Parts: sequence; structure tokens; C-alpha cells
Amino acid sequence: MPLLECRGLVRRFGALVAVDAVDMSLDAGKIRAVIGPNGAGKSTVFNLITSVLKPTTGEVIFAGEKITGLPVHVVAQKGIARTFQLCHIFPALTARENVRIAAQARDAQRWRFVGGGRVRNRSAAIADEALEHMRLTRFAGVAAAMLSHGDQRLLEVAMAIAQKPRLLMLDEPTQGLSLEETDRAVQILKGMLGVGNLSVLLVEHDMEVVFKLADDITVLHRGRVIADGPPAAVKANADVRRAYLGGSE
Amino acid sequence: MIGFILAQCLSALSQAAILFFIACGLTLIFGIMRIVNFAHGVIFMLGAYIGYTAAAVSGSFLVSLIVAPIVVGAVGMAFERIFLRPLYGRRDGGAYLLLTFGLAVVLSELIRIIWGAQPLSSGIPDVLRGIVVILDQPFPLYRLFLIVLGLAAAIAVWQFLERTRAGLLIRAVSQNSEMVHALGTDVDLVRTGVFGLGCAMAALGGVLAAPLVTAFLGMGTTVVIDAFVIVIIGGMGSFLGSLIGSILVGFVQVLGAYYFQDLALAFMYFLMLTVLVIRPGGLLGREE
Amino acid sequence: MSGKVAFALTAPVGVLLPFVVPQYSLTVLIEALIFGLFAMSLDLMVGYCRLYSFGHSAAYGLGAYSAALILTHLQLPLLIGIGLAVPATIAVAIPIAWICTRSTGVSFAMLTLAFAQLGYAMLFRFRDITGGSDGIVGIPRPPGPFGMTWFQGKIGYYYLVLGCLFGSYLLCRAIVRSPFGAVLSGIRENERKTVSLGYNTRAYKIATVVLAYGFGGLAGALYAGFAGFASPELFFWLVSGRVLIMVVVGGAGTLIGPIIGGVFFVFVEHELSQVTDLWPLVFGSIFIAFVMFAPEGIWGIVTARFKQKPIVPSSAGGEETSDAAA
Amino acid sequence: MMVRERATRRTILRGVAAASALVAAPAYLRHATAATPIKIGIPTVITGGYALLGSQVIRTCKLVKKLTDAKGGLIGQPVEFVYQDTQGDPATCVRKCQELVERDNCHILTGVIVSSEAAAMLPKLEEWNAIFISHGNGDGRLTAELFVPRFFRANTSAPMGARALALYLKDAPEKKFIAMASDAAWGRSSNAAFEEQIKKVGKDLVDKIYAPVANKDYSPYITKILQSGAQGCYIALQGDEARAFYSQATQYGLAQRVQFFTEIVAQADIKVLGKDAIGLMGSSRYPLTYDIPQNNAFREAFMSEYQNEIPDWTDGEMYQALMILFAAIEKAGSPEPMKVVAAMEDLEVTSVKGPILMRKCDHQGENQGFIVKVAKNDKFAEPIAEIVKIYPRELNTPDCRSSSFSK
Repeated sequence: MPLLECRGLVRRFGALVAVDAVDMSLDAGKIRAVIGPNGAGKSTVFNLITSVLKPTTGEVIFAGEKITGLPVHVVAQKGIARTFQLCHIFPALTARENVRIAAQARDAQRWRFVGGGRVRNRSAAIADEALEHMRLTRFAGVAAAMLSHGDQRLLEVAMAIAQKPRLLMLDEPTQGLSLEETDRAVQILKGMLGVGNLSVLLVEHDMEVVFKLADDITVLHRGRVIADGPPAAVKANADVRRAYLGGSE
Repeated sequence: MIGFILAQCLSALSQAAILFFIACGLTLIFGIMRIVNFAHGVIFMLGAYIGYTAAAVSGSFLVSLIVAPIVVGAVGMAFERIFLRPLYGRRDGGAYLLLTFGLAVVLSELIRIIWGAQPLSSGIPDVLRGIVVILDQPFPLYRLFLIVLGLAAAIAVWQFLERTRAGLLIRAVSQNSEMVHALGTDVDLVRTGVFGLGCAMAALGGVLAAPLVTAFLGMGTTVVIDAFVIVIIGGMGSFLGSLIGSILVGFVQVLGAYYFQDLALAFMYFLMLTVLVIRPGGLLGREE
Repeated sequence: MSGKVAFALTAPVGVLLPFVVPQYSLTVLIEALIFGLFAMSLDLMVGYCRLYSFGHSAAYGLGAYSAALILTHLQLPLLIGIGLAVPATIAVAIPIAWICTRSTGVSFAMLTLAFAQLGYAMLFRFRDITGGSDGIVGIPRPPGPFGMTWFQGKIGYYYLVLGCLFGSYLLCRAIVRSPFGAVLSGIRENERKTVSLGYNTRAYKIATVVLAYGFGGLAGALYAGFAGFASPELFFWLVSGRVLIMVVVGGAGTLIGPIIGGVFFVFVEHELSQVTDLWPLVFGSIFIAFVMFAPEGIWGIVTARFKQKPIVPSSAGGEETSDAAA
Repeated sequence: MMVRERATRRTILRGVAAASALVAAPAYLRHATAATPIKIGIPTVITGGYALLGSQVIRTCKLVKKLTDAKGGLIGQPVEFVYQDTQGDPATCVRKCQELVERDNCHILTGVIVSSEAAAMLPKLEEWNAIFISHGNGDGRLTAELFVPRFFRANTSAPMGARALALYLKDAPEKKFIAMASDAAWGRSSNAAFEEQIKKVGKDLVDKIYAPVANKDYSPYITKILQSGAQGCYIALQGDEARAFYSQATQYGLAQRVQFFTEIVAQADIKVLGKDAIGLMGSSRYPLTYDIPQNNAFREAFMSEYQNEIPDWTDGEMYQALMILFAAIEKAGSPEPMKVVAAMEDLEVTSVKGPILMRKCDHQGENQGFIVKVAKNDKFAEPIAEIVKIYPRELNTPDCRSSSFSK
């Protein structure tokens, strides 16, 4: 039974059909990449899954449970962590505090008004581990806004990891990264896959990264799935080449 | 009986006309600069006082109708240029709040020093003094004049925003000021102009309200709340919203005071609550 | 930690003050401390959650009228009367918070203003209970439980107010440092991100507003007990404007800043109006000067001098937070 | 701490100020100030909506000080008025009064404008060991439910104004009446008294209207008055509200259809309305043209001191309150609060409104009732209120500790 399943997802903005009957599934412990030219509806699919946007029709099933239309924070609590295309962090807080707040989100005692020393220590430990994982420890005490653009994106990934998710949704994690930073990110992501059966849904433009990491690929074009399968099959697919190389009708 | 209902609607429309001048100025300023102008009520009062002086000097109501908005518009532009411009870099909204509140305190004290505590009434020109009897109900000519002037101003500003190049610029800046700036327009000039226009509209409202309530020191405090309510109901930054909001509030105030005397004060706020609960961005406002 | 240092410095001074300061200044001082507590309550919303309220006078008015009604009709001891006024204010604050947090930015500010003005209108509607435009006068200070009467005199009441202020400050400091407080700073920095991490930010905002009304209600109740009356003017929007100014002038988001802002405000207004009846002119210019040249407020200036500020630029990367205006 | 250091600087400042005043004061006064001055606290409105009434209180106090200094002070001591700005807000008023009592050592307070300020002060008089003489507060409850022994009211109360009008209307042609008042406490007590009195004289009251405090648009209420078919309309509105109502009413031509009877005929309103004010009737708190030596003397002194200014009701009642206060201090031989209280009870003083008796039972000054009508008068630049009828004070003052009239 797949961890995540999208059945017939449609989202219309007035006359524009941004997402048109998308079916997609992701098994536990696997990585699926979602690729396609700009405006293909990749981020919209992400927003539909995390219910930031309500689908016009269609369903999202996570671990066998229908989560369409649940409030955003309830979907997150189910074990889905995500990053954003336009990197979202807490600029004035230190990198460590950014990640600690993310870690605290899953702590049963997160609502404590006073005291909460233990909650703080538990979440701080997780945060330090996540920062270590993303090799950001040296920035722990620095305000997030002062980090380089690349490091900010890695920080957002660290925040996602710190949530101990079952499904990690990365929206163009390597966007704006230098070649060297991209390689580092890919190594880190590769390293994480072994740990627990963490599943990853990845929106990515960089084909090299996609073919290095993805077990399966979904190709979107103008809101519709035009190809779905392992990297090799998708590479050979004529429609994909036409959509990408601009031989569009 | 119809005459009575008609008279009440006309009263409501005349009240809406004055409220429109203030609310329209407020929504323009908010729409363009995201500034909540606490001093708008005092600028309304300044208009009334300058109108009084202009009428006393020139002896004509018409002259005061022209002079007051121009003078107060200039004062508004000067204030925006000197005090507000340095703040545009600042991200938090608290700065504008504090500044306009400070301006309100300083300006009302200056008015007290210049014009003194005695209320001043410039009265209405004789041509507008009469009464019109509609189906056995007397109705003041002056209030009809207010309705007509309010409508004319609404159309004029609407056409100005829709038809003219300056209007286009104002609407563009309210959508995305960085982009307009990138296209080579001096956005600061547009902001100064709009702040001046907003103050001029409020001043015109002041001049027109003076014959109804006389120019006195407390006239600005409560009227700015009505303007805020109207702008919120209509939708922040939406010109048409401020027109609809003024008419709604005008009717609610007039009918509320007549039929539900005890709750007269509260009616306007019930209206605002219902609108905000249904559409948090206001009737025509963009979702925040 | 500059907060603890400031606290250690002011505590002994606060305790000794009544014996040093001439009688009449004690009256102004008590009122200044009450306004300090009131400003600190608003800072929970403005400083820690970026929830600008134009109607915080509702909390003050609710606290004052609840205490007034309890003390005049039920003849309960003063301490119990003031104590009960806080839950009474909170009970009314919950629906207000629930409705207001439905919207953000200027709409939120306007909704709070609407509730304060509704409160003002209701005072006239139920005049036989609330005393209409004169409000409730002659509020007694009945002796406390177990025969306590130390707070009935002026110096005693000063210590009651001082105690409430310090107690509330410590409680707010704990709240702001707790896991709950960390989420508030998340909401202040980037609410969309905080939601996507799995926090029900609306519930946190409701809790913050209710807490702010609770402490604001305590300040109102202390005022009613001190001045001996509660009048509709306490609900008027000018009170909300003044307390918002105190928070911004004092330094939002620091708890101590607004307390100092409140004390500074009351003293400047009081002393200035002695010197000249043009005091509003000077008063208004002080605000304008603060905005132009000292945006981080009094406490910002003070702390800047003592320690290097953390490297935090005011405007940063990441998406613009939702409400730039209010 | 900031507070203590400022306090010492201010005491030095005042020392210097006092010394310089001493030098400037006329020679014969100097040896009179060997005795301490009689200090009277004036917590009135200097900034804010009621600033006009506050400015009138201050100008009359300055006039009285000048006249008293000329006569060599009071019981051999000079009189000193200490002004404080209450901004018309009860919270500020209580704070400023506390300062007047504790810092400026004024144990006699007067000149308070807003009735909610007065109500907030009453329970505090005991703690301050002070007495408070109302010069113009109209709220009937001050000498009824809210009465405290350290409070006196020298002026006509709102119910007394309504009473005089009702007495006059007994044989007036109008049959049906409507009453309109501000929703403030004094407005409520005026309407209640008018209703009680007008029904007693056999007229019927069609409706009672209450406009919110500081209301701006009166068109709904004007249409209500027109619809009611009443011939007479009783009006209890203060300053700004009254001016707004009259300006808008004249635009509706209401004065031609309904005869107005206002609870206070104010010169400030007449000045603003100009010729539209002619014909306005009502009861007056200060009859300008009342031909008795005390009033003529006051009017001459006032108009010579303040050129082209006509004394308004606040000026007249402030002067009367101070004359009564001074008489009580002279009778008691000292400004000590409780002695003045004892001296003022059942004290009769003849001032600008004729003989006033300060009743012992509720400290309400028994004032005669004056009905006036606004008319053009060539002796004055603006139209003024001419006296139409005077009612004896016994008939015009309510029963003890109440706002109703059994007589």
C-alpha cells in the first residue's frame, strides 16, 4: 500500500486549469521526483497535497487516510514536512532556534506556557543533530537572515528533517545553489535515504540531481501527467523530450 | 408616508456624502502607502477651520470650498515629504501609527492656538439656505447640495483614477510599487501627490460639514472612527469600496438612530463585524 | 541578560520609593505603574506576535468595570474583587479573540477597535447597571480576606500595584521564554512557515490575545480600585491609541520597554501639563522625534548602550510577512 | 530615581517664581501676604472638547482675583487660584485634584466642567480633606444619590432648569411636547424632570429622544420631531451638541414648525447662530439683563475687563459660586474646609441671580428660575436673552436630596 496517493487531482483558478487529473503515488522509503517546465503545476500539486490549496476535485490519501481538505497544520502533524520554492525561514532568529522550533512542533508538550525546560532540551538535541546532518553547525548562533542564500535553503531542509517526518517534500532544494553547494546537498540527501523508511517527494529542475536521486519520476506538462516511471524509461520517452525541447504543439 | 421614507433616505445620503469625502481620502492613502492615518480626523477639522477663515476673508462659501482643500492638500504633501518619506524603508507598521498619532496631537493643539477655543460657524450662502418640500416633508436645500456634490466628487475621482494617466499610476503603485519604480516612475512623487489628494478630500469634507456642526475642537475625534469603519467595510484601498461603505454606514447611522435609539452607537460596529466575519478583506478589498 | 540586570536594579528602588518620593508624586507613580502593566499586556500581542490592536482599551475597561461591579454590588474584599475581575475579562476576551484572529493586519486592528467601541456603546445601553455616562463612582476598598487592610492606604496600594506589576512581569517573562513563547516569535517572523511546521497558529494567537486581555484587565481593575471609579472614557479609542504609543515608544517585544514607555508617558504628560498648557504640542513632537530618530524605543537605546546588539538586520530575506501596514 | 530629583528641582523653581511674584505685587499687598494666601484649586478643561467652558471659568476667576486684590484680599489674606487641565476626562481630573490638594495645598475646589468628572471626585473629598463647590454641574444626582457632606452646588441644576420651563409652559398655547436630550447623565436627569413637571401642568409628552454623546448628525432626530406632531420641543444638549442641533434644525426650518425650549440658553450658541437664534426660548442659568445692583456691577466689571465679550452662563454662575464661597469664608473667619462647610450651610448670599440660600439638607443652592427669550438688543453687539418670567427660588428648587418637586 503506497505511503502517499493522489487520485484525479484537479485545481482550477477560474478558467485556468493549473492541475488536470493528476494521479501519483509514492511507496515508503522511495524518492519520487516531479519534473516539468515552469508553470507545469509542480508547486500547485505540492500545495494541494499539504492542503495549502483545496483541490477542485480529487483526493489525497496519506498512509491509507484521506487528508484532502484537512487544515494545513493537521496535515503537517500527520508526518509530512515540506520546504517552499521561495525559501521560508525565521530571519531574525538564530539558525539553531529556527530548527529547534521545527523540532518542537512534534513534541507532545509544545503548548507549555511556563517552564518547558525539558521540551526545550529535547528539541534542542534534535535541532543540533539536524544542523550537524546538514553541516550547518558553525552557523548555529548566527541570525538566519545573515546566512547565504544556499545555506538558507539547507537550513530549511534541516528544519524539515528536524520534524522527523514520514514524508519529506522538497520544492527545488538546489535552486540558486552553486555547483559545489548542489553536490553537498545531493550527498546529504543521499545519506538520509538509508535512515528509517523516509520517503521523499522532490520537485527539481536539475536533471543530473533527479537522475542521481529519484527512484521514480513524474513529468508534468500544462498540469497533466505526460510520463510516469523509472528514470531510464522517462529519459527515453518522446513526449518528455518534446515538452522539454520545445517542440510543443 | 412615502415622503417620510424618502426624506430619511436623503438624510442618509447627505450624511454618506460627508463620510465619503473622509473615507475616500483615507482609502486612497492606505491603498497606496499601507499607512493607517490616525491624523485624518484632525485634517478634516483643519479643513473646516481654514474654510471658515477663507469664507470670512473672501465673504464667499464657494471660495472656501476651493481654498481649503488646496491649502490642506499642500500641508499634507509637506508633511508627507518631511516626515513620512524617511520611514518608507522601515518594515514595521508601528512607525506610521506613532507618527500620524503625533501629528494628530500637534495639529489639533496648533488649531486651538491659532483659532482659539470658540466654535466658529461660517453659515451657508443664502442661495442654499432654503427648504425643499418633498411630498409634504421639508428637506434642507443644503443637504441636497451635499448629495449632489458628493456624487459629483465620486464620479470625478472615479474618472480620474480610471481615465487619466496619473490615475493609472496611482492604481499601479497601489498594486506593486517596486515594479512601477522599476519602470522609471518617481513613486515618491505619486505617494506625495496621493497623500495631498487624500488630505484635500478630507478638508473638503470638513468645509462641507462646518455649516452642519460648526467648526469646533472636538469635531475630528469621532469622525475618523466612522471613516476607518467605512474603509474596512468597503475593503482597504478600494475606491469603490469606500463609496459603498459610506452609503451603507450613512444609512445604518440614520436609520439606527431613528428606529433603535438605544443601540444607535453600536449599529455601525455590528455592520462592520458581520462584514469582516464574512469577508475578512472587506467587500471589495484584496484578501490580505 | 539585560532583562535580569534591569529587574535586579529596579526592584530595590521600587520598594523604597514611597518613602523617598513626596506624597503627590506617589499618586502619579501608582497610575504610571498601572499604565506600565497595561502597556506590557499589549506588548504580548504587538511585540511578540505582531498583532497590532486599536482596541486594547476594551481589556482595561472590562477589568475596571468588572472590579467596580464586584466591589460595589457584592461587597467582596478588594483583593478578591480585583482577582475576580481578571477571569471576568478573560471570559469576555475569548469570543473577541476568536473572532478577531479570523483576520490579520489592519482588519484585525479594526475588529479589536469595533469591540472596544461596542463596549463603549453597551455602557450607555445598560445604564442602570453601568451608571451610563457617569459610570460607577465611589468604589470602596473593603478589607481583604483574613482581615488584611494593609492595601487600603496609599502606600499600601502602591505596594499592591508594584507587586502585581512585578508578578505579571515575571509571569510574562516565563511565558515568552516557554515553548509557547518560541512559537509566538515564529508567528511574528513568518506565520505561513509556522503553520506548515504543524502549529495551529490561530489557537496560539487566540491564547496570546486572551492573555493580553487578562493582564490588561488586571491593570484596569487596579485602576478602578485606586481611583475609586470606572467611567466610559476608559473604553474610548484614545486610550487604545495611547497604550499603543507607550509600547512603541518604550520598545516593543521587550516587556520592560513598554513598562518604561508607560511610566515615561504618564510622567511626561503630567509634568508637562503643569509647565505649560501647550503641552500637547511638546507631547506630539516627542512621539514624532521617537519615530524618526529612535525607532527601537527607550529600552532599545538603553540596551544598545550596554551590549552589542545581536547581528539582526531589520528587513531580511524570505517572503514578506503578510501585514506590512499595521 | 528620576521622580525625586525632578521634585526637588521643581520646588526650587516655585520658590523663585513666588519670590518674583512678590516683588511684582503692588506694594500694599506685600505686607498682606505676610499671612498665607487662600488657595483655591480650579481643575477645569483647558485642552479638549470642552475647552470653551474651561476658558470661561478661568477668565471669570481672573476677574474675581483682580477685584478681590483691589479690595485688599479676603479676611486680610490674598486669594490665589491654581489652575489644572483635566482635559474633560474623569481619570485625569481625579489625578489633577489629588495634586492640587497634596502639592499645591488647595483644599477648596471649584470650576469642574463635566458631570462625570464631578461624580468621580465626590467620594474622594473625605480622603483629600477638601470641599468642592459646583459652579455649573447640572447632574441632579450630585445632590441626591451621590450626595456627600463636603459637596455644595451653588448653581441651578438640570432638573431646576426643566422645572422653571414647565412652570412657564403651564399656560403656554402649546399642548403636545417632545423632549430631546444628550444621552449623558445630566441630559437624562433634565428629561426626567421635564417629563414629571410637564405632565403635572396638564400637558402631554409625546416622546423622549436621547442622542448619543457628541452626536454629529441630527437629521434623524429632526425628522422624528417633525413626525411627532408636537408643538413644543424641550432641548437639553450641551455646547457642541446644541450648536450642531440648532444649525441643522434651522436648515430644516424646524423653528417655524416647532417652538424650541432649551434647558440652557448659552451666549456661545447665540453668537454662532446669529439671526437664526432670535426667538429661541428657554430657562437661563445667568440672566444677563437682570436689573439688580450686584448683577449690573458684575456685568460692567466683566465687559470693561474683556472688551466686546458678553458674559455667558458659565461666567455668571462661576462668579456667583465664588461670591458664595467668599461669604462663607468670611463668616467662618478661615478657609479651613470643615469650618467653611459649617458656615456655608443655610447661608444666604445675594449675587448676580438675586438671593441664593445654600440649603443645609442637601447643600443645593436655591436659585430663582429665569425664563428668557432671545431677541435683538441694541445695547449689545449680538442678540441676547431677555427675561420673560422669574419664578421664586422655593418653587424652583427640588425636594431635599431628590430631583423631583412635590410642591
